[in-house]
Amino acid sequence: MTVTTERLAALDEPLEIAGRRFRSRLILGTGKYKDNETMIGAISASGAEIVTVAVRRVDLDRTKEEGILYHLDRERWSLLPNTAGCYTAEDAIRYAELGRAAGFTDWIKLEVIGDEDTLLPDVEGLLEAARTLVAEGFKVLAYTNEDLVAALKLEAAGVSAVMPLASPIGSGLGLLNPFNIRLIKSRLSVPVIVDAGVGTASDACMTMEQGVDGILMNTAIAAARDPVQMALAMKQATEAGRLSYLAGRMPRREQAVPSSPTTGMLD
Amino acid sequence: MTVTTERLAALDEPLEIAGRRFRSRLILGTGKYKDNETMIGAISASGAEIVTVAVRRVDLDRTKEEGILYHLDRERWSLLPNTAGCYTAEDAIRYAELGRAAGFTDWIKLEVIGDEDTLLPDVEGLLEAARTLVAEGFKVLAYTNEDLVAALKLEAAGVSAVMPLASPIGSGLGLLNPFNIRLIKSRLSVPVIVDAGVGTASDACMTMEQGVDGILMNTAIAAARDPVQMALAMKQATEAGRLSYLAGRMPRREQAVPSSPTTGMLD
Amino acid sequence: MTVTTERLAALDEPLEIAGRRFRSRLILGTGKYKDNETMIGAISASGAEIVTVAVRRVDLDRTKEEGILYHLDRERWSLLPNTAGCYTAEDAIRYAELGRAAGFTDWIKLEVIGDEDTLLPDVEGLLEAARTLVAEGFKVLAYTNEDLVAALKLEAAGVSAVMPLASPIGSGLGLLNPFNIRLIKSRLSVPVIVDAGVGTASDACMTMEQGVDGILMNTAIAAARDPVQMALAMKQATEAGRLSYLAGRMPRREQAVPSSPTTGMLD
Amino acid sequence: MTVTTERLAALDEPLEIAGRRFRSRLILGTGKYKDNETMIGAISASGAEIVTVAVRRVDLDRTKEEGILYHLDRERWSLLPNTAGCYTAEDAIRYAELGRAAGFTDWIKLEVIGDEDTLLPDVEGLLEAARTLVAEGFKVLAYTNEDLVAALKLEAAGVSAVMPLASPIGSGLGLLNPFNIRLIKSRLSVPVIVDAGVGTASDACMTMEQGVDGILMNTAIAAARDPVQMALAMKQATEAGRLSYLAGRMPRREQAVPSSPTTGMLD
Amino acid sequence: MNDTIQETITVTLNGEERQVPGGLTVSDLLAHLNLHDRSVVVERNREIIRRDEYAEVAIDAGDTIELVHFVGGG
Amino acid sequence: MNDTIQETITVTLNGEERQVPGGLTVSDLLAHLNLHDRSVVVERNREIIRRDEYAEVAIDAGDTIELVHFVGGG
Amino acid sequence: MNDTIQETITVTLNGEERQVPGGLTVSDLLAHLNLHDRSVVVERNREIIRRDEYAEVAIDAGDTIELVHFVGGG
Amino acid sequence: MNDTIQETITVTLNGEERQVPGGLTVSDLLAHLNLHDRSVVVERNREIIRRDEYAEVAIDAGDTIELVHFVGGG
Repeated sequence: MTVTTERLAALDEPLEIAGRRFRSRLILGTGKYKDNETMIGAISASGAEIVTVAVRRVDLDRTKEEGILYHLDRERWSLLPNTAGCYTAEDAIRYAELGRAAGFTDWIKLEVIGDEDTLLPDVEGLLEAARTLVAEGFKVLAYTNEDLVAALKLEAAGVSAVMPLASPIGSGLGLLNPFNIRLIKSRLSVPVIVDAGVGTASDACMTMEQGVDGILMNTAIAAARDPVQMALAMKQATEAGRLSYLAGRMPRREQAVPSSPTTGMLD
Repeated sequence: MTVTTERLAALDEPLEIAGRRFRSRLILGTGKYKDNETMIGAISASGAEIVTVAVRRVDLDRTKEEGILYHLDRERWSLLPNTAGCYTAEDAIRYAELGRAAGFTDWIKLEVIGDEDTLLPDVEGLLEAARTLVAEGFKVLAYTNEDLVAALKLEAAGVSAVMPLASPIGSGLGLLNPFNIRLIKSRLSVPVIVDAGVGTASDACMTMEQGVDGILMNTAIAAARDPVQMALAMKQATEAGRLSYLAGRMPRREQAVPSSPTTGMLD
Repeated sequence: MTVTTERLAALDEPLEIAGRRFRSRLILGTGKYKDNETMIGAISASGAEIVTVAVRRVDLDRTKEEGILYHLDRERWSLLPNTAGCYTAEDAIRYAELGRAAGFTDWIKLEVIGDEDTLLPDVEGLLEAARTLVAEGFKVLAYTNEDLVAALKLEAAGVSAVMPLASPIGSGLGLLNPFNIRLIKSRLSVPVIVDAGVGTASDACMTMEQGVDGILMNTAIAAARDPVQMALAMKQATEAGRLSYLAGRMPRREQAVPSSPTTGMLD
Repeated sequence: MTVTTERLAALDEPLEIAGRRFRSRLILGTGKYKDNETMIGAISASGAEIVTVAVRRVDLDRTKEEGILYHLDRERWSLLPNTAGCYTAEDAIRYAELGRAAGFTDWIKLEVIGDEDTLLPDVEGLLEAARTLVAEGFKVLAYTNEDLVAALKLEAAGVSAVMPLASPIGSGLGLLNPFNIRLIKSRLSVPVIVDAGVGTASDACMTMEQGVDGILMNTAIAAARDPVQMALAMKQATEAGRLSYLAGRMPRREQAVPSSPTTGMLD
Repeated sequence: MNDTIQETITVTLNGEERQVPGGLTVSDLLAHLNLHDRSVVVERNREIIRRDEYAEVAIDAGDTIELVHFVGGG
Repeated sequence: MNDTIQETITVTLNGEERQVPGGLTVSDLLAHLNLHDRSVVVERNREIIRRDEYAEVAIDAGDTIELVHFVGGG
Repeated sequence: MNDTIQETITVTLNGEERQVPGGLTVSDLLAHLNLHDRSVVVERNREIIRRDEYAEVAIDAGDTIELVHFVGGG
Repeated sequence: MNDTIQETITVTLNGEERQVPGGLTVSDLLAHLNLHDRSVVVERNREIIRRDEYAEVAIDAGDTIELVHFVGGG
């Protein structure tokens, strides 16, 4: 969309997940916006090509209320159904199958939550569900802990992307453990997409500088004072962090080094 | 230059220093590039409108070698001479006057260095020089410590901008003391531009999120593995941090908050 | 041993694990010391009452070389065998049973490692082994990730203590994720002992200030330039962090507050 | 006082300021305690040998109210009068002279404040006052910014100790800029004592690990929920940080290193 | 939906007991609920019904039916 | 303090105008204020009075006197 | 260890094939290895031998024996 | 620069003693050094020479001349 993004296309290879290629390294959630217009404005500003959706009951008493598909242009954005709210592998598998049955995609953002207060993942249940869903032919993008061993097992299970958290969902605490994220990225071949916890643009920028392949966020944009403006900030920050990672930062020095010549001074 | 920057113009007021207005909030140094072509490429990619230069003796034995003005399009970039390398108020004043005598500008980036190893400023000498130069009609942009009281005195002395450091010149250690920078910004009316120490894009993004008016950098770009690409990253990061500051980040929460509805779950 | 420790006894309740009470909140590993004399000196200086040991083959070719029990006064220190080096639940269970068969204790420091480079735990295997060993009557102290859900499951499995890591074994990177450690402590009833990663005294002090019940360390002392002196530092730091937690720190303020009266100034 | 402190005496040389030697590296303020009994209890628990006091008008209407000297055993604690509340060199000099005239000491904790909200020092005024007071024969302990050049000038002016802040007085924000503190310590010969901003025991421990000679604190103890207990924690933390610095910490490694042997495993 | 008189049957719809006409197919039910033009996924007694079966699969008394769709989520 | 009748004079004491008997020395003044047994530092018209001068230095009308001591401070 | 003449047998001891006299009990083996006075745990064919069985349990040809003890570890 | 024969004089140019023809103006000196087409600032005996004075100001023996310009710097 921006000249910069076009330049990016020249400077960076696309993000490839399950054989599909994307220019944007930002994936957006569609929850918690004050209205659909703001949601669409934010998604557009962010440049995201993939958006997540949740599977829920139709409200039979207000059938006028349309589902989110009524608002999302499916030519423009790829849907990524999630299993948010599932606390067992069995539930997550059921929601994944319902999401696939809608007929748009066999991709699933797999969440198996282990604790209501923190929404932190249950690694045991997650691995069980991932193995089953991969066997059923799903393309699984797995929301997980910043846990290297779990990440390696998810990759071995055949998931299409591993999505470790930066900090708890909706917390906005940012990247609490860059070391673990760097470690996970250094050991995996499938894309590593940091999911949850990013709170502000510098969090996104620093996260991309760890070398990860992308970021998935929702609350940081939806709960900003101006979501559309923050979405643009996040687009810029994600591109900046990626470019900075590719450009190769200067070495840190505890010693200062002048930027101006030390010779040619006057007497 | 990019659509984003045009959008920025709508979303943000320009940066105003000494009565002049700028769209870019990034000021670039011109030192330490491996060649002039890289320097020009980096400055162009960064979108900077102001570039700093140093005052040094002409090399009489290699008069073929041209000064930097031979390479810099003065229609495109405003020059900001510095007093780098000066260790006393007297020296700094002398260099400032030589810079002004070149006939391009009465702006001066004032440095009075107090220590050779760290290039940290000498607040006493800095205040003395600032008072004199303001009296001589210079527009003074003062490189200083992350020292609130020094910043307040510089403002009282009539400088056009206060430029506290993030960390030592050329160190790339990033924003060591965000608290002090936020404090200084909260108390001054003149522009606050963070000068020196930024090492990577996320440093620039986080620095702008403190609410400061701009950033001056040199080594982070010149010493990156790919300076032109890093310059673009810095442009994006600076815009992202500014936008993020204006958009208003989400509140931090130690408690998680779901992004998907908790109602409408299946039995 | 020191007056301070006696005062501590009055200020703090003892650490209780599996029905046994300890004054010291520091558990020491016995590996990697340059000689046994240094090891004994360090353990003595640390005030630790529990020390870990590993289960390994007797070296049949150097039967003069005695096992560690030859050096450790078992009246003075309780042994805690570990399952270090085990990569499956089955192996860990085998080592645990061998450790118990030595006839000193039914306590086991359970490690199920998932990755050779980082020695990070395999949560799946850890839970499986913990459930089996608890059923076999072991008192299990489980080395685990800073993973709340895994910690809750370990507690549900009946372990005697949950031991999340501060950072990888032997890395000395300190407490990378205080938030998760605080979170785990806030949700568990069994003792939470931070195991691995502490590198220096302030790491230990800060870790105890999160409210955890104790710390297990080895390399930070064994690999210090002066292990005995560092052991004393760690003792002091652990007591200091505990006391500080109990005493209740002052509130943080972004505003300064004078320590001297603002009244009674002269004209 | 404690066995540990006695061991410390063997492990560490005393702190020497202006030719006097002290065992404790902790200096305490006497302000803001809820009552004198708590103050005395806290000072005693801290092991401090030097305490600061302020110079203020006698309250003529309540002449029953005694000054602090009525409560402080001058055999046990050395007094260090301060110039808190002074905003000019002239005022600070006046208060210093009044403090000396009380007849107990020619030491002065020099503060020249530049801003009411933050109580941050005015480096210009500080240097002016320091030069005058040194010339008048005072032993000056100068409260200053974490500013290397100011510290070097204070040393050149002949002060007996340089006391950079960790963060603003009474803020409890801890050591905001360890880099600058380490830098200052590495360049000065006179004692470097970190003054103000320490909020909790781990702050004190980490501060001492930078290699500084001591810490001056007040609010962190007086405003703790249990000041006496926190005073003991601070004593322990200061000793721990000092010992840890002397013992030499282990190297940090991004790679894990096992604490148990990797050989002798079973088949 | 045939036009002969029908008695109503009770089914569990999205967790609530509801009366609906007897003899409905899934298609009939969606029409009955004004959801025929909506992309709704139907689960009957914990089994997902494929779209192309909507016209055949009958709703019986006592069935547990879940009608779900996509909503905003992260 | 001699016992002949004295008129009072006005001085500024710690910032407040006060009436005190005329002809007092610093020692007298401290006694008059019940501060004689206290370690108080005396500044008279911006000049510090040495302890050993308390008995000689007289307090005159219009003097500005500061009486200070140590209090708790950080 | 009885004193009649014995042929040697081959066992796997801590991962290595070794010749030991035939007809040894665990106690005999430990003595033979000069480990009788050491607190060593014995695993025979993946089964831990209780201390009080050392005198009865015989070592047979082809046995896999592990002799372990505690060493320094974290 | 007039064409009559000139003796050379010694000046300190950017810190080094140099022989230059006598009777030069600043303009002459710059031309002599091939700097006439360059934006160079001239300081003579610690005083900056304004551009419009280049043609008048003469260079005398013993002068200390600094010729400076802008270079890359941060």
